[in-house]
Amino acid sequence: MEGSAALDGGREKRRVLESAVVRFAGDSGDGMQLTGGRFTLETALAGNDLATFPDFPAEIRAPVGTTYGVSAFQINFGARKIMTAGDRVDVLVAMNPAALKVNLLDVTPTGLLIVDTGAFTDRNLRKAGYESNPLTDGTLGDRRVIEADMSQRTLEALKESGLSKKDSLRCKNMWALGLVYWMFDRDRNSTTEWLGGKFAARPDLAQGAVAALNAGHAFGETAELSGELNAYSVPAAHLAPGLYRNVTGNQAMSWGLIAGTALAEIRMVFCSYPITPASGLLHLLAAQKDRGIVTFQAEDEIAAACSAIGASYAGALGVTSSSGPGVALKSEALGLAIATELPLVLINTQRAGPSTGLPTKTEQSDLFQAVFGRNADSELVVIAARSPSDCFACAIEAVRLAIKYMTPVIVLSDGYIANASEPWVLPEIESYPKFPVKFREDPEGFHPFVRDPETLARAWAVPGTPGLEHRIGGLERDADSGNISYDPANHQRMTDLRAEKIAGVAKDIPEQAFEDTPCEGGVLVVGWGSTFGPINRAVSKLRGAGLPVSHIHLRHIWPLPSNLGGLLRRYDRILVPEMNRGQLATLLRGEYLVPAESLSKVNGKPFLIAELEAAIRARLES
Amino acid sequence: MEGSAALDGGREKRRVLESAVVRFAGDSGDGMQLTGGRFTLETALAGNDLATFPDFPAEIRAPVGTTYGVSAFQINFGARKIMTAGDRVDVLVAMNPAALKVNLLDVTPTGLLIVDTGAFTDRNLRKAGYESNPLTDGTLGDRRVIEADMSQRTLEALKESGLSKKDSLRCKNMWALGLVYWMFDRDRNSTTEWLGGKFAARPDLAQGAVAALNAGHAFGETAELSGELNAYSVPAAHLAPGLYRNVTGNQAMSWGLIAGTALAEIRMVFCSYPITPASGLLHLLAAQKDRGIVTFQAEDEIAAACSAIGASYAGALGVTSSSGPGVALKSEALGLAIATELPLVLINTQRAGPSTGLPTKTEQSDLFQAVFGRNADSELVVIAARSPSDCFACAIEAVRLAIKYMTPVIVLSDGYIANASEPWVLPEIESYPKFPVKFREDPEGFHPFVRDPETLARAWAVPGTPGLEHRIGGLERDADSGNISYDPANHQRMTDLRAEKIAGVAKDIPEQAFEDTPCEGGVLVVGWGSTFGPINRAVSKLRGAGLPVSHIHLRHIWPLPSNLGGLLRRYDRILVPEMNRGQLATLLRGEYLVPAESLSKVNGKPFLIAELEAAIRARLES
Amino acid sequence: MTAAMAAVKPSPKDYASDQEIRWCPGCGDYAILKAVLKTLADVEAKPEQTVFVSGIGCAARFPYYISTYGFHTIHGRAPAVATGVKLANPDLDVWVVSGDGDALSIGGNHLLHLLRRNLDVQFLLFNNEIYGLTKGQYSPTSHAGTRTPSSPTGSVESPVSATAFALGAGARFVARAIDTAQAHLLAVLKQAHGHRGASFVEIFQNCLVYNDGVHDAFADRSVAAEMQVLAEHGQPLVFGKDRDKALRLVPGQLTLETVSIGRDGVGEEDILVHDQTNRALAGLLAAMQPPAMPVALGVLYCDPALSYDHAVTAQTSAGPARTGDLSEIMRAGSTWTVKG
Amino acid sequence: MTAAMAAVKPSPKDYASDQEIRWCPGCGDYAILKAVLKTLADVEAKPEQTVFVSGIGCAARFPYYISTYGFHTIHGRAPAVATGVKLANPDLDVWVVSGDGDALSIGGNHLLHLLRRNLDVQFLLFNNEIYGLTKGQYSPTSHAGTRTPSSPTGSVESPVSATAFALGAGARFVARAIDTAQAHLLAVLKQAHGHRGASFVEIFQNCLVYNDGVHDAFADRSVAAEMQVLAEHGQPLVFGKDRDKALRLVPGQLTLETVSIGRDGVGEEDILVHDQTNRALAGLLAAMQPPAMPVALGVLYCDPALSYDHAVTAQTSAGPARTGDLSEIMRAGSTWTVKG
Ligand SMILES: Cc1ncc(C[n+]2csc(CCOP(=O)(O)OP(=O)(O)O)c2C)c(N)n1
Ligand SMILES: Cc1ncc(C[n+]2csc(CCOP(=O)(O)OP(=O)(O)O)c2C)c(N)n1
Ligand code: SF4
Ligand code: SF4
Ligand SMILES: [Mg+2]
Ligand SMILES: [Mg+2]
Repeated sequence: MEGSAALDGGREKRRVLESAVVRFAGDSGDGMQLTGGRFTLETALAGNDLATFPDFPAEIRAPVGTTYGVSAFQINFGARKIMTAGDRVDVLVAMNPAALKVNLLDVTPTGLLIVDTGAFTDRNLRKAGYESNPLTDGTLGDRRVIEADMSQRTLEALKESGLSKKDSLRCKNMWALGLVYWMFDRDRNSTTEWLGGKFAARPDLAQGAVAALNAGHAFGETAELSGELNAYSVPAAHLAPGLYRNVTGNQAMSWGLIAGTALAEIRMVFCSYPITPASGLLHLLAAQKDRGIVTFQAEDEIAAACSAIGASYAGALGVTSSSGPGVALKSEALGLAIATELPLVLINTQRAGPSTGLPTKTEQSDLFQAVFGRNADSELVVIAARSPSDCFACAIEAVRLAIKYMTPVIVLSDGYIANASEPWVLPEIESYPKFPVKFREDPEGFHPFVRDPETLARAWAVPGTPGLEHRIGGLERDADSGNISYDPANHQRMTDLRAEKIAGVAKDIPEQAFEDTPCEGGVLVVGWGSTFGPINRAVSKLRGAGLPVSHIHLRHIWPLPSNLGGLLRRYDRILVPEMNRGQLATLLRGEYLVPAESLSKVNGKPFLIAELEAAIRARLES
Repeated sequence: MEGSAALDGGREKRRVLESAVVRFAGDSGDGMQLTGGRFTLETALAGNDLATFPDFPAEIRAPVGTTYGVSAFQINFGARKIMTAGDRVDVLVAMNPAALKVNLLDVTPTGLLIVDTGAFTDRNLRKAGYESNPLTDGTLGDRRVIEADMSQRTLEALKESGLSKKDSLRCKNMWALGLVYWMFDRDRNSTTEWLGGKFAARPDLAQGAVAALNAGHAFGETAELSGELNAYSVPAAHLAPGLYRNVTGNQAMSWGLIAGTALAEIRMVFCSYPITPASGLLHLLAAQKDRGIVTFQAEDEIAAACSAIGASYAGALGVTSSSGPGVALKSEALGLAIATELPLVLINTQRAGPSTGLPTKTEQSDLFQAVFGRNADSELVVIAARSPSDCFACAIEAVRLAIKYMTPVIVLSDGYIANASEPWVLPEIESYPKFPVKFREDPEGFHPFVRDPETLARAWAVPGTPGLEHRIGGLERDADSGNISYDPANHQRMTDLRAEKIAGVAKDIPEQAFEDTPCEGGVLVVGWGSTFGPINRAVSKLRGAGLPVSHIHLRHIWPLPSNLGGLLRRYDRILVPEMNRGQLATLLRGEYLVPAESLSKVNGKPFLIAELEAAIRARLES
Repeated sequence: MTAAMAAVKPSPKDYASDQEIRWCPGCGDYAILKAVLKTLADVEAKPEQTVFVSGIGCAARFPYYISTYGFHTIHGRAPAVATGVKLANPDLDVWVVSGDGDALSIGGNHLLHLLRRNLDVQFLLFNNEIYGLTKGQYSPTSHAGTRTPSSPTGSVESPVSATAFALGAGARFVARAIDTAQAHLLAVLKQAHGHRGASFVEIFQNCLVYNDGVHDAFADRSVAAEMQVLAEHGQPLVFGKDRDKALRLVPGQLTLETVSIGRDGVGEEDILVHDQTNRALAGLLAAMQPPAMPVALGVLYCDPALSYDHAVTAQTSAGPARTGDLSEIMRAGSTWTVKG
Repeated sequence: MTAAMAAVKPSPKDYASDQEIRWCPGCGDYAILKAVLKTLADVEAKPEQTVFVSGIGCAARFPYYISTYGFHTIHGRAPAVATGVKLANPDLDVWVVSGDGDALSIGGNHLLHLLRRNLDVQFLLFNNEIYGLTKGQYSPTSHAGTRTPSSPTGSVESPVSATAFALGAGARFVARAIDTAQAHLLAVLKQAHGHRGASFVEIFQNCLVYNDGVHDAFADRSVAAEMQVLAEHGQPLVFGKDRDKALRLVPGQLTLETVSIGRDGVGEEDILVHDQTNRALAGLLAAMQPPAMPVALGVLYCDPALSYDHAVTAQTSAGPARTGDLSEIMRAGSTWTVKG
C-alpha cells in the first residue's frame, strides 16, 4: 500500500506488504481506542514493528453521529522499521458517516474502506453533513469499499447469546476487529483470552464479544469478499531481541521519572494541575503512590511549580508538569528555582496555541518559552524527547542534570508523543548506573552557596540536617556567604556564575552525533522533538535514493552540545523542520551564525514523510 | 572637573566648568531627594542642560546611620548637552559617615567632599563600619574636603527662630543646599519662595528653612573657605528654545499614555499591581482620575493583565504595567490578548533579576521575555524607551500601534529611566495629529475576525453596539467566521495571519536611522533602551577624537525596522552594549546573521561613558 | 438576533446562538442554559448590552450558546476580565459563568476579590464537584474519598463550600439552586439579576459522564421535598412533602436543628424565619449537609451595598482624557522658558 | 546555633540569626519577632527541624532573622511552597509568615487551599492594612476611604476580613492577636504551634511609616480593656477594665450585643460562653468591629481534623521509588518477547 512496496510470494492467496496503515474511526462511544489497542497488540505479537496514534475528539462526549465526536486510532505496521504512524491511511474502518467524512481525505486514492452500512441512515448522513450518500454518489473515488451492515450482522451473530440488543450492539467494534484480523492474518487467541478477563464479571458479554469477533473474521473468510484480493500478510520485522511492550510517551515519561529518582535514591514529589494533553502523566503517577511517589494535584499551575520547589528545598525532587498555557504561569516560579538554585524538573507536553488554541492538537512551539521565557538572565536546561519511548531516557537525564547542577530542567514533550505509542524493549533498569544524591551534611565551611568547583552546583543542604540551618530566597545573595547582597560587583559575579554553570552542562552531555553516517555536502536536516519519526524516514528514503542528505536530531536544546557549531558549519544548506514558525532555526542562527532555514508547519498535525521528502528534494535541487 | 574641561574666563573668582556632577547623600530621613530636586530646578533655571538620578535604599526606613539606609541624589549639569547623570562624582555632599562610606569610591580622586562633621560621632562611625575616622586617617586620598558641623551651624543660625531643636535640625539639608548654591553660583529666590509655599501651614518652619539656606550660603561666602578656589560657574548651555520642565521616565510615560489615548479619543483603563520600580506609574495615573483616567489596583498581576484585556474588549484601551517578575505572571494573559487580537499596552519597568533579584537596581534583561516569553508562536510588538523624556513618545506610539493593529504592545522601560530625570521641552500636544479609534458599527458582512486588508487588524466591535453581538475566546477560530475551528488548515492560516500582521507593523514605523552621520567602516554600536545616554556620549567623544564609530539606537525591538538588516550588514564590527548577558545581540544575530558582539554589564548600574569608550576603542584597535 | 427585536417581547430562543452545543448529551449544563435563556427573555435583556464572560471548562463554554456578547477567556480569570469590562463600561449587564474548578481552584483569588469589591455582575458557579473538561479529576468541591484518575485511592482533601467561601469573602448576595429544578432556578436567577452588586449563585449541576448523581442525596426528585429547604426572606424555614418539618435554632446555641412541626411541643413560634440580611444565619444554612440536614437553597444572603464599578465611576470623570487636560497636567509644577 | 544546644533549655536569642534587621525602627514586626523567638524557645523547637517560609513584603523578611531553616520565596506563593515542603518531609515544623497583601491579595488562592486542605503549619498573617514594602499602597484589608499613593482620593474597595475569609475557607484553627500585646500573642502562638493542622493567626501589626495607628481604635493600650474581648474556650466572653461588660446573643436572633453585667437584668447566665468549636460563633466574633463592638482576640475557632500532609503520607509508601518496583510496573500489562 502507499509508502510500502508489495513483497513477492507469501502463503495462501494473501498479498504480502512491506507495511500498512490502518485507521479505526467511529463515534466516541464506539470503542475505537480499545479496538485499535487490541489490534496493536496482536500486530506486535506477530512480530511487526509499528507506531500508533490515537486522535480523540476535543469534546468529552459529543452527540452521537456528529463529526466533532469522531474518535480514531491509527496504526502503521510493517516488516521494516516503522518511524511514524503513517502519512496516509491504507485501510479505514468507518463505523458511521461522520467517521467517513472526517477521515476520508486521509485515505490513499486506492485505499480500502470498511464501512458499517447499518449506520448510514438518513439521520446519520445529515448529522455528518452529507447531502447524499457518499457510498453511492462518487465521493469515494477509486477507493475500494467493503460494505457490511455490522450492526445487523453483530445482532445476528449474537442472537442466541441472551444479551440485550443494547449490549449486543456494544460488540460491534469486535465484529470490525474480527474482520481486520482476518484481513491481516492475525491470531484471535490472545484477544479472546483478554476479553474473558476483561468481562470476567459478565461472562455473557465476554462470550458475545468473542462471538462478534469470530463473526467478523468469518465474514472475511467467506465468499462475501470474493472478487478482490483483500487479504494481506505483513511479514515480521527484524527486531532486536528482547522483552517488548508498547509504550506511549506519557507512560515512558512517568517511568523515566520514577527511574531517575530511583537511580538518584531520592523521593519524587510530583506536583501538577490537570491540563490537556499533560494530565496523563499526573494520572499515571498518582497510581504509583504505593511505590513511594507523592503526587499533589495543586490548585493551579503556580502552586504546582511552587510546591515542587518547596519539595526540592526540603530534600525531595520536585517535579511539575503542564502544557503551554500552564507553563506560562510557572514562569515566575522558575525564576525562583533559578535564583535559589534548587533542582526542579518541568515536563511540558506542548499543544497548539497561542492561548487555549487547539488543546488536543500537537505543536512544538514552546521552545522559545522554554529557553527564553522568563524575566532577566535566567538560564536553565532544556531537553526534548523525540519519540514515545525516548521520553524514558530524557526523563532520567533531566533528573540527573537537575540534581547534579542544582537547576530547573525543562523536558519538552508534545501532544503527539504523549499519546502515540511504539514497541519498546524493556530496559534492564536495575543494571543502570546509580547516581545517588549527595546532600551536604558537613557544617565545616558551609554556606548555602558554596559551590562544587567542577559543576559550579551549590551545596544542597536539607532542612532536618543539624548545623546547616540557613536562609535562601529570591533576592540576590552574596557569592561568598549566601546572605542577601545588594553589592554591584557581586550581582555581576553571581549572574556570570549562574550562566557558567548552565553552560558547563554542555561538558556533561554527549557530543552531538548524526543519525546516520553523514554525507559531506548536500542538505543537513536538523530536527528536535517529535519530528524525529518523519524526518528520519524521509531522510532514509532519500538516502536510499542516493541523495546527499544528513540528519541531526537534538536532544539537548539548552545548552546545545559543544560540538554542534562545528557540525553545522560543515553544511551550506541546513533545513530545520519544526511544528512552529521556526524557533529552533532562530536559536541556531543566533548561536552559530549559520544560515539555518526553517521549514514550518503549524496545523496541529505532525509532518508527513512525503512533505519532508519534497521539501528536502527542493533544497537539493535549488 | 572630570569629564569636563575648565573654560577660560568667567566673572568673580569662580572657576568656569563645562560640566559638573554633584551627589547629595545622607540618611533616608535627611531629605536628600528634596534637596537634589531643588538644586536641579535652580540649575535648570540657570540654563544648564542636566540629567539626574536618585538612588533610594532598598529598605523603607533603615535604622539611622546605617550604610543600607543611605539615600542619594545625583545631578550632572553643564554648558553642553548632558547625556547621563555622570560617570563619577565631582562634589559629594555627605551628611554622615554612612553616606561617605557608600559613595566615596564614586568620587573622582581629586573631587570635593562636603561633610557634616557634626554627624561624625563615634557611634555613627561604627554604624557605618569605619574603624577610625576617615576624615583624618587618609581614607580620602587627594580629595579636597570642606568640613562643617552643619547640625551645629544650623542650630546656631536658627537660635532665634523659636523652632524646637528637632524642627531646627530638619533644616540641616537646606544649610547644605545653601552652601552648594553658593558654590555653583545659584540664585536662592525661587527656593525661598517655594519653601514659603511648602510650609504655608508652618511659617516658622519656612522661615527656619530659609534661614538655614542663607546660613549655608553665607558660610561659603565668608572667609571660612579661603585658601582654595571652591567656587565654580557652569555657563548656560545652548538649548533649543521652549517651555521646559524636568521629567522622570515615569512621568513622561504616564503623560504619553494619556496623550496617546487622548489622541485616539479612547478611554484608558490602567490596571496594575504595585511592584518596584513600576509602581510610580500607577501612582501618577491614579492622581488623574478627574481627567478621565480609570485606574485599578488589581489583586495581582494576572488580574491586572486580565482586567486590562476585559477593558479593551469593552471598548476602552486596557493598559497594564509591572516589572520583570510581575510581567512573567502576565504571560498567559498576553497569549489571550494575542489570540483574541485585542489591543493592550504593557509597560515593563525592568529591574535586576532573576526572581526578586535586586528590586531597586536597574537592568535591561527582559528583552527575551518581551519578544519570546510566551507559549506557542505568539508575536506582539515591543518598543523600548531610551531616556526619561523618550517614554512620552514611546507610550504614544504603543497606544497607536496597539489600536491600529489590534495587538498587545510591550513598552520596555527600566528602573533607571523611570526615576532619572532630564529637562524636556513641553510638547504642543494639542497640535499632534489625532488618530481616533474606529469601532466597527456596521453589521453588514461583520464577523469578529474580518480584517482590514491593509493592516490585517481585525474589526473591533464593542459590547453595547447593536447588531454586532459576537463571541470571542482563546480557542482557535475560523478565519472566515470567527467561530471556533479545529480545522488544521485554518490553524495554519490563522497562525500565519497573526505573524504577518505583526511583521506588517514594520511598514508603519520609521526606517532605522543612525544617531549621527554614519562612518563607513569602524565600529557600529547598536543599543536600545537606557544605554542611550552613555553610548551616545561615548560615541560623540570618540568621534570628536576622529575615530570611526557609528551609533544606532533601536526604539522598535519587534518587529525590527525593515531597513535594519541592510544597515547592519555594512559593518564588520558591531558592538551591542546591554545591561544583560547579550539579549539584543542574540536577537540580531538570529535575525540577520550578522556577527553582533555583546558587551554585557549586569551589576545593577548603568554603563559608564568611560567603560564604553574603552570597549569601543579596544574593538577599533583589534 | 437584531436590535429590532427589542420591540416585541423576546422569547428564550431569541437569546440562543446558532452554534451547535458541545456538551455531553444529558449534561446538567443544558438545563442551566435553558433557565438562563428564559431569564434573559423574562427580564427583556438587551442583547447588545449583555455580556457573558467565562473561564475554561465545560461550564465555561456557556457564552458560545448565547446570542449576546460573549468572552470565553482563560482558566480562572473570568472575574478579572469581567472587572475590566465593567470598569470600561459599567452600564453593561455582565454575567460570569464558571465551574467549580475554574472559580474555586485556579480562580479562587479573583473570585474573592470580585465578591469583596462587590462588582455588579451575576456570577454563576456550576458546581459538578469535578473537572469535567479535563476528563474527570477531583475538584476543590469534591468530597473526601472521591476516586478519580488523579486520586485513584480516593481524594484526601476536605472540600471547600462554595457558599461558605462566598460569605467569608464578604459577598452581598449568595444563593443556591439546582440545574434541573427549573422554576426555582429561574426565580433565583431573576433575583440575582435584579440585585445591584455581585450576585453569587451556586448551581448544583450534574456531570453525567464523570460524576453522575453526585448531588442525588438532595437533588434527586424522589428526595427533594425532604432534603431541600427553600429559603425565602421573611418566610419560615419549613420543608418536607407535607411541609411538616422546619428548622429551629437550638435554644441558647448557635446551631440549627430540624424539628417536626406540632411534635415534641414545637410550635409555629419556634420555627426559624429566614432573614436574608443575616450573614450568620446564611452561614448556618450553607453549612447544612445531608443526610443529617436538608440542603438550603434559594437566596441565603442578600444585603445590598454600593457596587465597586459604580463607586469607581463616581470618582472618575467621564470620557477619554483630553489633550487640553494633559497640557495642563504637564504644565503644573516647576517649568522654565529657554528663549531662542 | 548548633545541635549541641538542645541539651540546655534554649533562650529566645538562640533562635535569632546574625543578620541585621532591616525593618523601620519602631515597626510592629519587631514585637512579633520577639514573641516568635520566645515561642520557639518555650516550645524548645529543634532548629534543624524548623522551617520558616515566607512570600514577599516587609513581613516576609521574617525568616532572615531566625536561625532555623528559612525560605524567602516569591510574592503570594509561600503557602504553595510550604505545601511542597510538608509533602517532602511532613516531620518538619513549618511556619508561614505573610503580610496582608502577600496572603490576601496575590496569595489569596493558595491560602484558601492551604486552609481547606488543613496543611499542618502555623500561618501567621501580619495585618498592617497596607503594602509596606512597596511604599504604602492600600491593601485588601484597608478600610474604604484609605488614602494612599494608589488611592489618592480614598480607596473605594470594601476590605476583606482575614478571619472571616479563613473561616469561610474551612480553616480549623483561627486566632487573632496584637503585635504589642506580647503575653497574649505568645499564648496564641503557643496554641497555634500545639495545634495539628493549619493554624491561622492574624496579628494586628502597626506599620508606623505608612499606616501608623490604624489599629489604635482597639489596640492602643488606653482603650485595650474596653475594646478587646479575649476569647477563651469555655470561658464567658467578658471584658472591660472592671470586667463588667460581656457579650450576649440577642435572644432569638443570630446577633451579638454587648451588655453590662448586673444592669438591665443581665445575669451571669445570659453571658455568652466561648465555644471554640462553633464556627458560627467564631464568625460572629470575627465580625465585631469598633467602635460599636469590641474586637475579639484569641483563639476564635479550633476544631482539629486530620491534616493533609498526614493523610497524604498515610496513602503513600515511604522512601524513594526503587528500581525493582519500576521493573514490575513496566512489566505489568501486555508484553511480548522477540527472540534473537
Ligand atoms: C491555565 C490552564 N490550566 C489548566 C487548564 C485545563 N483545564 C481546563 S478546564 C479545567 C477544569 C474544569 O473544571 P470546572 O471549572 O469544574 O469546569 P467543568 O468542566 O467541570 O464544567 C482545567 C483544569 C487550562 N485550560 N488552562
Ligand atoms: C510578583 C510580584 N508582584 C509584586 C511584588 C511587589 N510587592 C512586594 S511586597 C508587596 C506587598 C506587600 O504588602 P504586605 O504583604 O501587606 O506586606 P508588608 O510589606 O505590609 O509587610 C508587593 C506588592 C513582588 N515582589 N512580586
Ligand atoms: S463532561 Fe460532564 S460537565 Fe462536561 S459536558 Fe460532559 S456531562 Fe457536562
Ligand atoms: S514600612 Fe511599615 S511594615 Fe514595613 S518595615 Fe517599615 S514600619 Fe514595618
Ligand atoms: Mg466542574
Ligand atoms: Mg501589609
